[in-house]
Amino acid sequence: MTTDVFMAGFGGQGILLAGNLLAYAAIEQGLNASFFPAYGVEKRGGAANCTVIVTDGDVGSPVVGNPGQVLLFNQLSLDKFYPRVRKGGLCLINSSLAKIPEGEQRDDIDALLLPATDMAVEAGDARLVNMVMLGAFIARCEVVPMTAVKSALAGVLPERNHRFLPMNYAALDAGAARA
Amino acid sequence: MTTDVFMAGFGGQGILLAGNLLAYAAIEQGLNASFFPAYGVEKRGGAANCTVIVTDGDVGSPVVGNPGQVLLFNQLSLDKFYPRVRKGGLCLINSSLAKIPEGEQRDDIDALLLPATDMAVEAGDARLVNMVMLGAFIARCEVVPMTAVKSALAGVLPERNHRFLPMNYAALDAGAARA
Amino acid sequence: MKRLFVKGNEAVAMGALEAGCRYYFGYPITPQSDIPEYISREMPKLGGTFIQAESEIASINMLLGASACGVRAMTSSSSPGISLKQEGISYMAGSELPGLIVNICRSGPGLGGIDASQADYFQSVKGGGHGGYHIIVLAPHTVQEMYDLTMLAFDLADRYRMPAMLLGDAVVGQIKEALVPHPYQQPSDLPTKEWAVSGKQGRSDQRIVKSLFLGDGELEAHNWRLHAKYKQLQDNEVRCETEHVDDADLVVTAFGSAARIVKTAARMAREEGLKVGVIRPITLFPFPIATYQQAAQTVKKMLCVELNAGQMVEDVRLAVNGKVDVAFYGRPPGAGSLPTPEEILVQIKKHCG
Amino acid sequence: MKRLFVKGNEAVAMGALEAGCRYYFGYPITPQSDIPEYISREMPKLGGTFIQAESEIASINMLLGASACGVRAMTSSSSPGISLKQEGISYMAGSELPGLIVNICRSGPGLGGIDASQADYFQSVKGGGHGGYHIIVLAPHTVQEMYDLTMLAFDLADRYRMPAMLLGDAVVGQIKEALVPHPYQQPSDLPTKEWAVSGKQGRSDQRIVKSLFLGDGELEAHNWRLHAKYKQLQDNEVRCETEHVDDADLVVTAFGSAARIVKTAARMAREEGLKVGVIRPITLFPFPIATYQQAAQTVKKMLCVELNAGQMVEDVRLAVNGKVDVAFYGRPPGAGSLPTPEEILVQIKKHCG
Amino acid sequence: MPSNRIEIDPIYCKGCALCTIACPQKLIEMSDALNEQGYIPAVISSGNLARCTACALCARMCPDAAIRVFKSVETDGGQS
Amino acid sequence: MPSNRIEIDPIYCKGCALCTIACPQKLIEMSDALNEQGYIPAVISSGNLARCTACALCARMCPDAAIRVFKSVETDGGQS
Amino acid sequence: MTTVLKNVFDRPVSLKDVSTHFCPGCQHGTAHRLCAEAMDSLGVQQRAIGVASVGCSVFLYGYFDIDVVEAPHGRAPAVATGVKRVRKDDFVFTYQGDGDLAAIGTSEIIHAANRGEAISVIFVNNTTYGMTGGQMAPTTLPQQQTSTSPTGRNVASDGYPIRMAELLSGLEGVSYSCRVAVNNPKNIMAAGKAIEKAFRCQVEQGGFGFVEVLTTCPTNWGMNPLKANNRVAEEMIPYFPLGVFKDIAPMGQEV
Amino acid sequence: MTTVLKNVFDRPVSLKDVSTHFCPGCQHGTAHRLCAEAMDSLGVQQRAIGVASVGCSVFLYGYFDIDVVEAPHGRAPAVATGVKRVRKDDFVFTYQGDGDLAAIGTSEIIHAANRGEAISVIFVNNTTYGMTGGQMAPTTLPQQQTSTSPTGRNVASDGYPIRMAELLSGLEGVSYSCRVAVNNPKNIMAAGKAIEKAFRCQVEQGGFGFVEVLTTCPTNWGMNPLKANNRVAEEMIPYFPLGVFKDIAPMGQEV
Ligand SMILES: Cc1ncc(C[n+]2csc(CCOP(=O)(O)OP(=O)(O)O)c2C)c(N)n1
Ligand SMILES: Cc1ncc(C[n+]2csc(CCOP(=O)(O)OP(=O)(O)O)c2C)c(N)n1
Ligand code: SF4
Ligand code: SF4
Ligand code: SF4
Ligand code: SF4
Ligand code: SF4
Ligand code: SF4
Ligand SMILES: [Mg+2]
Ligand SMILES: [Mg+2]
Repeated sequence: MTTDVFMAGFGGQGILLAGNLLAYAAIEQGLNASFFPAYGVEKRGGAANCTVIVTDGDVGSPVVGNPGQVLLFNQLSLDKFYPRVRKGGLCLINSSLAKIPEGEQRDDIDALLLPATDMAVEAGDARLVNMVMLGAFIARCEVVPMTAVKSALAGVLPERNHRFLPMNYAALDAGAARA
Repeated sequence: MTTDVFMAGFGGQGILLAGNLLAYAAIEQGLNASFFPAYGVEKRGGAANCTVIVTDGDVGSPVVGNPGQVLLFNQLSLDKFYPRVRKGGLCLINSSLAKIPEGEQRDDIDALLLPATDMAVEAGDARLVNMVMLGAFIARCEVVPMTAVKSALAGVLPERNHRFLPMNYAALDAGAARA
Repeated sequence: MKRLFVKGNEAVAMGALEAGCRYYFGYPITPQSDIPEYISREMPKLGGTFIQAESEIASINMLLGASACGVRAMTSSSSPGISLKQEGISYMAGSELPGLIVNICRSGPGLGGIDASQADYFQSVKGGGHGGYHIIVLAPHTVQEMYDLTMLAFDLADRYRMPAMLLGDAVVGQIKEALVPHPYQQPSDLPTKEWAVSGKQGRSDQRIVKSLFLGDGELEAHNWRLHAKYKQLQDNEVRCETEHVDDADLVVTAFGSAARIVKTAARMAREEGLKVGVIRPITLFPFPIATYQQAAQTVKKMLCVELNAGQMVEDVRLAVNGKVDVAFYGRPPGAGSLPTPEEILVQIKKHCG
Repeated sequence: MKRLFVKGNEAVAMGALEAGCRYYFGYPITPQSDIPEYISREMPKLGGTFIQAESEIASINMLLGASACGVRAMTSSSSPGISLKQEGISYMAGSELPGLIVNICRSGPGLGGIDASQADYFQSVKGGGHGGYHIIVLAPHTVQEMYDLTMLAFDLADRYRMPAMLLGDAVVGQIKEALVPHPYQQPSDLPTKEWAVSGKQGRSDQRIVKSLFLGDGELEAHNWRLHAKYKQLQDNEVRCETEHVDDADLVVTAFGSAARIVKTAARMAREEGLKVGVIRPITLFPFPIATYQQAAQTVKKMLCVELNAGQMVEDVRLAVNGKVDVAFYGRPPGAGSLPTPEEILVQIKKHCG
Repeated sequence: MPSNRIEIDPIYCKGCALCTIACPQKLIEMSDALNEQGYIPAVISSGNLARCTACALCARMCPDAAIRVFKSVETDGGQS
Repeated sequence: MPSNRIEIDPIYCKGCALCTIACPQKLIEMSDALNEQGYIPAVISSGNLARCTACALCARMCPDAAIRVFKSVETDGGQS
Repeated sequence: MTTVLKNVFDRPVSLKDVSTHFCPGCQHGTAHRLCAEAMDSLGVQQRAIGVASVGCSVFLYGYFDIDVVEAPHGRAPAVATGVKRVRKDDFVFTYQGDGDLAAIGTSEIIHAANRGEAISVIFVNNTTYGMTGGQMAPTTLPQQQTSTSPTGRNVASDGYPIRMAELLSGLEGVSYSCRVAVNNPKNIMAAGKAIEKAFRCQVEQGGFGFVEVLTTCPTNWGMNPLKANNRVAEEMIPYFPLGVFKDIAPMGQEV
Repeated sequence: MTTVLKNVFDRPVSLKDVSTHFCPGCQHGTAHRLCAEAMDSLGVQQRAIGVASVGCSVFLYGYFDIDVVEAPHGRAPAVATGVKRVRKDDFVFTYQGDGDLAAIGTSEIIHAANRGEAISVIFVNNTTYGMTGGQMAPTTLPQQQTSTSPTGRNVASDGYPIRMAELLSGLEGVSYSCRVAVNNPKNIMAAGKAIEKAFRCQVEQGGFGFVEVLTTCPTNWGMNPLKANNRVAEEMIPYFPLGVFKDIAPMGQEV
């Protein structure tokens, strides 16, 4: 079984951290996984996206043309990548910042809109949007258990930031609750 | 008709000047000719040799494995190149500095021994050895007329050295006289 | 061994340190700067030397100097920096010096961009520097191979006394995936480095590391000696992965990152019932000529896929020598130009049809 | 026109000045130093600029700067120096800049020696620098061609807006023979250089000479544009000399100095009644593929001769694609390793047998 | 008489706050909301504007040339 | 008592004449015949040798390390 | 008598009306503006040719409204030499970072300076390789932590930071060499004058002018812009003193 | 009492018993001998590694009886850095011509010096590219005619000759930098001392030492050896003053 997850937004939304975390959690679970980032020249503000492949076999291509699982964090990403979601695939949309243009609604995919940025602000910081989205995704598509994600988070965050763990857990749960 | 001439000796014997001169004279005569020098790393003292091709057609290869006309100025050159003279070819040897080793005499070529360095000293300077050898060669193998060589010499020597022309002419003639 | 989650570039650094490399000389350039950054952190702990040189040219020449002393040493860079090293690489090849050169290839020509590229294939395998030499070229396609082939590169370089290049790209350099690190096992039959300079130490003979050969016929003989090693490499050191070639109608071939995409596409094709096999050269020099020749006996066609406008395809064509058609699909690299498996699948179908 | 007696290297310099080149940037290296020496004497008389740069790298980048201004400019060097220019050449290719680069090739690898060599063939035609570009490569085999092809190189470089290389060697560089200089005729249809920087001078648009392309798909598109030019070159600019190919059993092929030796050997063979033809590529890039393909229809075998261990032979094999066997004879260059016509004749007989 | 004025262009301002330390009168403050570019821009209150000397030190300090400065000058309408 | 001595090694001497200007006593001269290497070597006459102070300036000046210098010293035969 | 609002400070004409990609507080922006102001003031925009280097300032053409040639990393002075020898009457300048000029491009800057090329060089010293992620530069201060000197620059094996403005002033070909900072309005005004002087030195006398500008790289220093700006005065200027190290007429010219 | 002949001057042990390829009167030979003498005197021959450069001195290994690595043109300081970092206890020196060190190798010498590498550099300045046939070098004197400056070096476009010993002495990493000549016995003795001092500075203190040796190139100057030797005092020393420009303990060391 191979799950390919594509996430896109702008730098600062924590896209790369979320992708990293997902792949790491999968590996800790004994699965194979790859995390492949892509970002613009500008260090901040530019577009950021990444592809995570989780599989019990060989990872193979680190990129996919039509990913089965797509997390879109802002309008620009939605405009560019919504049409590329694989038929029958899942698409999570941060409705705080993005909406599907009139008449472009797809009914061949499973789309979940959630106001992730608003939820993140509610959870304490707009930058938690990545955790909200990831939480919802994990709830929808159990590629790895939520517990694995949470324990992986402690592994990827440097010790000095562990005080932020509870906020992140809460955001993950908030996302999951809305999935 | 193609004549290929190979000259070898050590730096300072004027090998390159002689080759240059011969090729230039041929070109002035309306023939085609190439002059291809080869010398060791050391600027002075090392081995020096050159190949001159004179032809009424295309020059073609600037090097020949078994040249038809060979001028050998010292022992080292003789040892190395005497065996390579083409069957039926002509070989001029500066017997002041080189002799054919016992038993290596070839009777399939036309060999001319002349004490060119001694003759050069006689003509005023050991360095005239190149003119002595060239003179003898021209006399033997009329690839270009002697007059052409002489007028070419004025062309290759820088103006300030024209006072040496008579000495050079004399050496050419001395060589020719012994051919 | 625990599986770690590691970036490709870091796996190179880890592999190098594990293989006993204690000298690194480099100059920053995207997308490989993780390598010097990792090594600058870890090398001092091992008592080794990390020098951030003033340039790529200085780096390759420091490598030349260190390698001349017989130690394992390396440099890493990316395309423009590798171009600058060409004279130094030629000198190392001419001086028969081992040493690892890592090229995490990015898009060009010129300043180009920082995206993954395989456009330095020719430069790597044909000798981008002057004088008609070759170096060993290994092409990892996973993080695990970034680690493993780094070690292998040191062994091959030492065995054949010539530089080895690890040719990656921004994809295998930047990707993170599982790595099972394992202890380096030095082959027991590696030759000792009797040629390395060390101060005469009482020896009667001098040791001289050089590439200048001026005596009559010396340089030619030296070159034939080098070429004899290339032949040995071809005989003994070819490494290549194949998948389902036996019953294949079409063989798709690719190296490095492109091979990952191709393998996925080939699996998609198999799922659709197409008889597709894959050949993935792991050693680009020596090139797996025999594998292609053998496949050419049975397959109907080959398709070479590269992240460039067509380079390795020439070596594939030379290998099969007209026996089968070798089609090419590739895109010059740059932002947004990485082909997807779906895209390759379309090509596969075209050539299976 | 009077026939002069001129050294090959000087013919390059003469041709360049005649073709209107007024900017030279170079660094001394044997066996090409006659070129800068000649130009340092003659250029000032023409009001041009001769700079002896601090290095080959500075030279190629000065050339880049001058060419960016739209003038005819050049650099010259020999193998190790050309290796150092690879990054700059890649930048010029990427920036679509014309400009002449002369390589009077010497033997390598490394410091090697100063004798004639053709071991930089791959570097020249496959793109020795990074990023998968090509440059125009012309291979003169006589002093006259050193002059003529220098002029042609400037024209082609300007027409296709890409660097051109004159690839000679120590034989054609050091040989003296007849040269009939003739006035340069600029082709009337050369494009004007609307892209050259000049200060805006009131223009509303900026002129930017660069090779960086970061937008999505931009660099790929740029590369395809470059490749479209390579295709145009292949269609329009191939130059090649053939001798007696029509009735030949064996075609011997070689470029530059090696072709002179080959031509003499082929004549010797013809004299002995052997049906031998010659193909001599004058443009190495674009390579005369069609000529070989056509010859492959009629000849029984081909023999490629090079002053190296086998490089152009790959392009010949790729051209004939297995249609006929292509044998190789060559010797890595160095002191005393220049093959003779007699030596080639032996090979010819072997392959005619 | 209108007071001097500075204009902080939100297109350019990246919220580095360097202008705030450059102003000898300490008239410039940072906003408390993100702007469209995702930065917290510098702002000047109209109260503070009234005290602006148009010395342009803020503008010179700004790395993004985001500030224009206008000085109120008396001119003889008829002449120039 | 034997005089000091210098030896000019014909293997090394290239006839540059620099030693001739280095010798404070002007004892060294150039030969008038080519040697085997094709150079005109430096020579010292036995007459001049007798005046040699073994100062070794000639030897230091020689770019080809062609000169060895020996100084006549008194030693107590029995000891070393 | 009426009162009007006179625009006493605006963006220079030679600078395009676009936002830069520089990080907040990055003083590449300041250096850019000062160059543009100097071109405006000398009236050379229409005959200016900029030579961009590789570093965070690689997008020169995006910000200056002038013709631009992009040089390979470190080679801007050689490229500018080629440009200037052709376009003798144009105004030619390079804009280079400290990695670009003081590391890989050492040879090119020294020899262009030594030849006394009639070009101007703006050298932006932020003690790090900004564009590639903050590696150690030849100008990185002793003990400064960077991504390739994680425990701080170790002078025993990495050497001391190079003072380029002083080094170049030892070359005969240099007409003007100075170091400025842009960390407060006073220094910025002095920096603007210095840049204008270097430019003028080319335009009026055909001289080689060099201005080293100390700037911040908040991102790679891991500091906010204000802290980064403070570091300039606290750590950089003490090691890299501001001042004019050379100011003479070009070689062979009468003053 | 007996009188015996004591050998008071002989070829140094580190110098091989072979004739060199140098032209008559070429002072590469002198510089070679002085290096060999210094190695003998410090007793480091058995742990010496020489780094040869490309130029007339490329055959270093042919003349010194020590281990040798051949560097590409100009890169000897980088090669020596690699060697020395591995062989910390060995004695490592480069021997470079003025084309090699002051032109193509500018960057490598400056940065090796700046890092304070524990190596010694012998810099043989003969104001020309000897090996390649006498082209103009960065050290060619104003008006000097060479094969690429046929009407004499034109300082207006070629710049002034670079004074490397002075330039390098401005770098923190340099412990010892001086210029010597070998045009008379007195200078030769001083030169020998300077070379020994530079070597000792490495061996005893781990310092970077630099000795610029002014030498003749009779062949490419078109002069006989005596005339060439005179030129050193008459033309070279006035432009390239002899002297010690720096003499300190290595960075971070107590004297
Ligand atoms: C030949 C080459 N080597 C390395 C690089 C990678 N590179 C790009 S910019 C840069 C250094 C940037 O630092 P600096 O010059 O100080 O400029 P800054 O970004 O700090 O302004 C480097 C090493 C390159 N593009 N080309
Ligand atoms: C990359 C490269 N460029 C150029 C050369 C040619 N070359 C050989 S030696 C030399 C210069 C020699 O001059 P110098 O360093 O002054 O030494 P000298 O011979 O005068 O002692 C040059 C340019 C080369 N071998 N390699
Ligand atoms: S112009 Fe002067 S007073 Fe006004 S806001 Fe700016 S710095 Fe303050
Ligand atoms: S200095 Fe400029 S960019 Fe920074 S906050 Fe002030 S106005 Fe904004
Ligand atoms: S040792 Fe002194 S005195 Fe004797 S020959 Fe030599 S220089 Fe003259
Ligand atoms: S100095 Fe030496 S080489 Fe020169 S002439 Fe005297 S002994 Fe001979
Ligand atoms: S990385 Fe540093 S130098 Fe580059 S734009 Fe950002 S702050 Fe400026
Ligand atoms: S060419 Fe000059 S430097 Fe070279 S050996 Fe001869 S005299 Fe010495
Ligand atoms: Mg910087
Ligand atoms: Mg020199």
